[in-house]
Amino acid sequence: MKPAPFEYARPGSVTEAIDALSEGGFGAKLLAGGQSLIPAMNFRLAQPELLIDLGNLDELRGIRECEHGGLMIGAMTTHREVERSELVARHTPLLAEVMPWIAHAQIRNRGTLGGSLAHADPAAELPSVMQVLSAVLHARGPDGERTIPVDDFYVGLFTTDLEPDELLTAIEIPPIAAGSRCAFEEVARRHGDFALVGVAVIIEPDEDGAIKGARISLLSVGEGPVLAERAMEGLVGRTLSDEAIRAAAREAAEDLDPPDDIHASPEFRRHLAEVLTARALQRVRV
Amino acid sequence: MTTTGTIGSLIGESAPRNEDHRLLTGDALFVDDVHLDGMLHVAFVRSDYAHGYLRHVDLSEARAHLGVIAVYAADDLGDYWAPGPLLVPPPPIERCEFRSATQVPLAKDKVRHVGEAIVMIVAESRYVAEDAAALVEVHIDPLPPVATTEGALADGAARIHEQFDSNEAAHVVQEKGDYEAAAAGAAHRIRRRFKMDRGASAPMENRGIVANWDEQGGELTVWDTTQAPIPIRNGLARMLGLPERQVRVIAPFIGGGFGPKIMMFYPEEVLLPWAAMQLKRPVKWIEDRQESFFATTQEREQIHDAELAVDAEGRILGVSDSFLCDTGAYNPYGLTIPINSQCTLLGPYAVPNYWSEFRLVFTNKPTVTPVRGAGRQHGVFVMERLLDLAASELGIDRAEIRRRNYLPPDAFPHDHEILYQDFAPLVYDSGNYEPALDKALEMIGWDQFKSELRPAYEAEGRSVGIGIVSYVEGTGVGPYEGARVTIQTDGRVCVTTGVGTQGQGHFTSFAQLVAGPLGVTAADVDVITGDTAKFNWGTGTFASRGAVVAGNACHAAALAVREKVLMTAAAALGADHEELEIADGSVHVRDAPDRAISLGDLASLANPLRGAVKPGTEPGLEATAYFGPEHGTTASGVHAMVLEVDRETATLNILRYVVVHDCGTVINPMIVEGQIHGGVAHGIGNSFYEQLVFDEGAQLMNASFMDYLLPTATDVPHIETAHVTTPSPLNPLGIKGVGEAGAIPVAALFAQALEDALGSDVGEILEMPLSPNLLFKLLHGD
Amino acid sequence: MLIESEFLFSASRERVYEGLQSPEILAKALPGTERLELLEDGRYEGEMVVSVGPVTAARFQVSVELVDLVEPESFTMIVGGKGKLGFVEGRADIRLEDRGDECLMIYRADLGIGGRVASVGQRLLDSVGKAMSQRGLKAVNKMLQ
Amino acid sequence: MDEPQHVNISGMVNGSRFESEVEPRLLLSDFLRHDLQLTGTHVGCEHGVCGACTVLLDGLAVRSCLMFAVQADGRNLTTVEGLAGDELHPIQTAFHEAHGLQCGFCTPGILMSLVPFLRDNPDPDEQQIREALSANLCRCTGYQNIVAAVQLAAKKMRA
Repeated sequence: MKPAPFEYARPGSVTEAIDALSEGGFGAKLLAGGQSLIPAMNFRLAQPELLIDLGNLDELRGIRECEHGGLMIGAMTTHREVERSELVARHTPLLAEVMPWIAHAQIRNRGTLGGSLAHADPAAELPSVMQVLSAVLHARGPDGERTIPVDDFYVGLFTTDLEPDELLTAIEIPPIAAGSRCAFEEVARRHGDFALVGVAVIIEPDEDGAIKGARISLLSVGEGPVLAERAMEGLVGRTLSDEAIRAAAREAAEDLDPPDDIHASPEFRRHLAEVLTARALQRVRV
Repeated sequence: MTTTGTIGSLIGESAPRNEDHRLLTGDALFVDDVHLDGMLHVAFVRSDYAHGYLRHVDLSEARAHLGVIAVYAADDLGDYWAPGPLLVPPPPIERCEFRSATQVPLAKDKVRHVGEAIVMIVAESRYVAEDAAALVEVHIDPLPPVATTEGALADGAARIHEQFDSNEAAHVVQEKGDYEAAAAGAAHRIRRRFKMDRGASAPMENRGIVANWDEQGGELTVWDTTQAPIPIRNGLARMLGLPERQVRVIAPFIGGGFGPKIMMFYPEEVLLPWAAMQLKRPVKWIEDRQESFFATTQEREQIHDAELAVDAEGRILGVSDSFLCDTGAYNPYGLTIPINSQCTLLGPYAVPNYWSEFRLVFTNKPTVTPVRGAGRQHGVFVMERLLDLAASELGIDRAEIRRRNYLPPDAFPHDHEILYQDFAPLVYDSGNYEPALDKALEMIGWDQFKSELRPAYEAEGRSVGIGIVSYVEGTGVGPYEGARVTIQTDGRVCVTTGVGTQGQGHFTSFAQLVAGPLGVTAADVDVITGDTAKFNWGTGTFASRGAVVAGNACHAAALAVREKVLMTAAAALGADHEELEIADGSVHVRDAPDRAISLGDLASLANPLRGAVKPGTEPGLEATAYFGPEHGTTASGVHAMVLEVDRETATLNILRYVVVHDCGTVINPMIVEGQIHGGVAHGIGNSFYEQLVFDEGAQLMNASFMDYLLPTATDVPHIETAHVTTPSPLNPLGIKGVGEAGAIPVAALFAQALEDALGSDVGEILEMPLSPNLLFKLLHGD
Repeated sequence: MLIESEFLFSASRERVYEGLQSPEILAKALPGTERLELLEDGRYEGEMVVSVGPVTAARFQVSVELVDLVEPESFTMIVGGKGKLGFVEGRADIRLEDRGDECLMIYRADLGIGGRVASVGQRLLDSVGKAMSQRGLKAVNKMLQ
Repeated sequence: MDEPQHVNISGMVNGSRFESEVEPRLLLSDFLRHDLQLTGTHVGCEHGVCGACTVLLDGLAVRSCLMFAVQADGRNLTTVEGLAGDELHPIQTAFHEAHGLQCGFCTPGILMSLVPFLRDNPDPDEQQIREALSANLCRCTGYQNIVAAVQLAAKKMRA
């Protein structure tokens, strides 16, 4: 279990990184935290010809408040930094809540927010969290900067809207409407394992408790994070009665076509999706 | 041998371990830590196919690859290529048909399981060796694989070993009394089919071998992660045509064994020493985790069709069991596992009539050899489940039905009239089961759970269940072990023995056994194990036997040295043998502490450099002793558990776990409890987390720690332990084995507690391991 | 591994059927196929590179055979792929039905997968199988326009 | 095949400086064990699950099998060999006293995981300890005496 040979580059700037990426073409791969890539390389499932180590790009690190509110998090910010950020805890408690669910501390010490989001593992927690937070992803390529709303970012299994020569630079999390409530639920085989199913939920109730907006995203049930659109729409205008919660959970589960694996059948995943969606909605009930 | 004075003893003390310091600081030597100048590194090309004809391998590209020193396929081994030995021939059972097919160094004409080694590559680094492995072209014509135990005997199943007319490796019947006659008059006959699937031993350290050939000295040195260095040494000497004394096998610190590290000879064990001699350079192979899922032996797949006959009071009239046992692609271990299952099924119970028949079958899966428990858990699972079902049919309390069937304390020695895996009759040496049951019931709060807790949980809508099971474990089997005890001139004591250690604390428990009689502390005793240059005789560490067999040898050798000490001291102090006492590292005359001499000085006196000694005097304060029991000892125990199920998510939480255990005399309670904790954790793994999942192509679907789930600290509960002590009459110290005990009854307990938690609306649990996925099916139907 | 799914082509059944007999279009159905040639014996042989998420550049020698041809209703693909990371062997039963002037493909692929991809990639096999077949058929559909 | 690329790296390990020329693909775990001969760091799975290879990188616990040696360039590493001074570290002592190890293979990784854990959580409860330990696999102990050892170590370090 030793990785195959590769050429190694450690650019000193994002521009250099993008140049290397465009030159490397199909055989080039970006190394962020490496906590998903390196295992794949040790198994020799991944055999990039050129590995571009983003470890020196401090310009991609850090968490700051945006002038219009909301947060801007550098793509190379580690899970640990996010987990411990007082800013994150204040602005987006959901993001803080989900961090301990991601693998283990030793992995979170290396793993990066951008790496996880760009890797687009269907069982990863962060894509679903970003989806309910309506995050905006900032990417840079040879033709400069562009922003991608999260709903356009995930286009398939391990596939994002990023061009082969683009790299993710930052994640922008828009301000969350006052009074919004959020929750994250997950079932995994063991503490820190890939989720069998997980769900992230945000609801925005008005002053008398009726729901103005709801976002529900499920993970490990499809090709990427899955927005439960029918359930979300169904909740708008209603209060979170037991009945409303049951209906939303049922709709969320019905609309899934979950994958099969040795740990969970599609039926089991659909069942868990309903249970966890209901539990999450119970928790955000005012 | 008469001994005098009161013999001190450290037996029963939780002495902290002598081996810890090296392990805690990173100084302990493991096989992969061996670095030799000019050392080469080995990787293997392994089969992607479970079954097929090996037509052709193209090695040209690999051989041409920069940094590659040598590439070998089966044909390159010449006459050295030979199937491994049949390690355990079948015991002399009357009705026993047996066919042996053992593993080969490198696949020649056929591949018989995924991961079977086909080509060995030797290169300057493991990285390069793996690069070259990817350059080897292997051409295999696939054959239909035998992927299941039942499929092995199905009509038209492909024959894995074509010299045989079927995939049946053995057919064995053992019988006691007349089951059919007894069952005819039974009030209840409970018949079910039980299944247990495969698991991996998964020690944290994978296997590894370093071999070094000293051309000048004509000496071969092999560092091997084996549980049996001496038999490996003997076998290698034979295979390589070397004198045994010119082959040194060192099993240094071993990162866990759990059974498969006693398997011999693994292909790599045969090939590395040969390659070192061919190339005249040291070679190293360290199994990686992915390889370990194919190249290291596995266990546990069995299917039982069993029936229990009881009278109206739930007393056992007899048991009938017919089972299939999977041995994988080869069967070097003979019948050890199925005979363990067959014998352990009887448990602590009086079973007047027993019919037991099994078929061992070849499949296209990795070879099966014992893994912690070695078939015992299957027997316990079948018997305990049958008793649970009988209890519910009869409306008897689950603890009560066990109590009613226990062998009484005066029934020992108890002969079950069948043969055990050690070729000796299955005779229980001693036992006293009810006190253990009572203790466990009290600790788990059996009655209180039923009267108060259960209703309370139900009121909260929680699904919580309780379970209790009994088991016996045949341990401490022969043939023998030996030990040499030496007092050095610095007063320290040195013990050398043949059994290696994989974490069982031998450095400490053996030290305790020796320190007592010699009046020193365990910390004054250096134990040396696992090096054939240090001790020449022995078998290995397996079958929960180390403490029993080697432990008694250590103690006997210490007593012999004690006699020499007293004789030498008597002469030195001009005192009478009977007046002497040994304490605190010296010998003194009773009531005259100033008339004393240290053990170190006595050691010098016993090995004079000049002058005369009495004719016939043996030099030094040293003695060697051997111990071989007449047959195995019988440990026993009761486990109880309280388990909560989250019906919505099909996940579990173990709220309480209680173990009451009887392993005879306990040398070091701390170490014994540690062994039990580890065993229970392993059992929990085999009950809910660990399953090797093969598809219909006999392809393993979870050959990584991502998908093969070892229990973690959040999955294993706090385990409450207590001891009952029924010494064994079969050895002077009264010790029984403990290494595997923790793992044996867990699956049966798990099933019982789970059924209890889920209540009648869910089907019976007759299969292990479970998983949330299976639990979901159980709860919601397929 | 079993993949059962459907795909709606915006082309006639005849067009789809005959299209899938041609190496160029058949190649599209197998994403990552770099070349696919029709041999005399009616089999197709070529090379494909599978690249999904962590698995990059998994190169397979592929062979495809179309049997039980019932024009323009159904046929069976016998597929084989072999590479450093393992192998794929199996069959895909394909049925074509008219849906107005469009064509619905109902397919059921039963694939045996071996080697490293199977033993460490199991979590993703099902998703990858589904995704690749749909991706391939989309590409075919585009070709047929 | 032409000569593979090599990269010069340097940094600190257990308080002393290292300089080396490595192939980019060399895993940090192999670099420590075989190039620097710091064999106390063990390798159990090489895919980041078992935790046996855990070391400290600038004071944080990381899987050394999920890093390339080149990524440690200019960084400060601590392995189990660097844990004890003249005397054993209190965590090591606690493991000895509480029988927190059996075969000892997983132990160095567990010790290195615990150093930052106890630094950040001087008085952890059992659940916190078990969750922290769930990042390291142990086949021998059933974790019970490891949990006890952590509680003992925390007590020693608070005193």
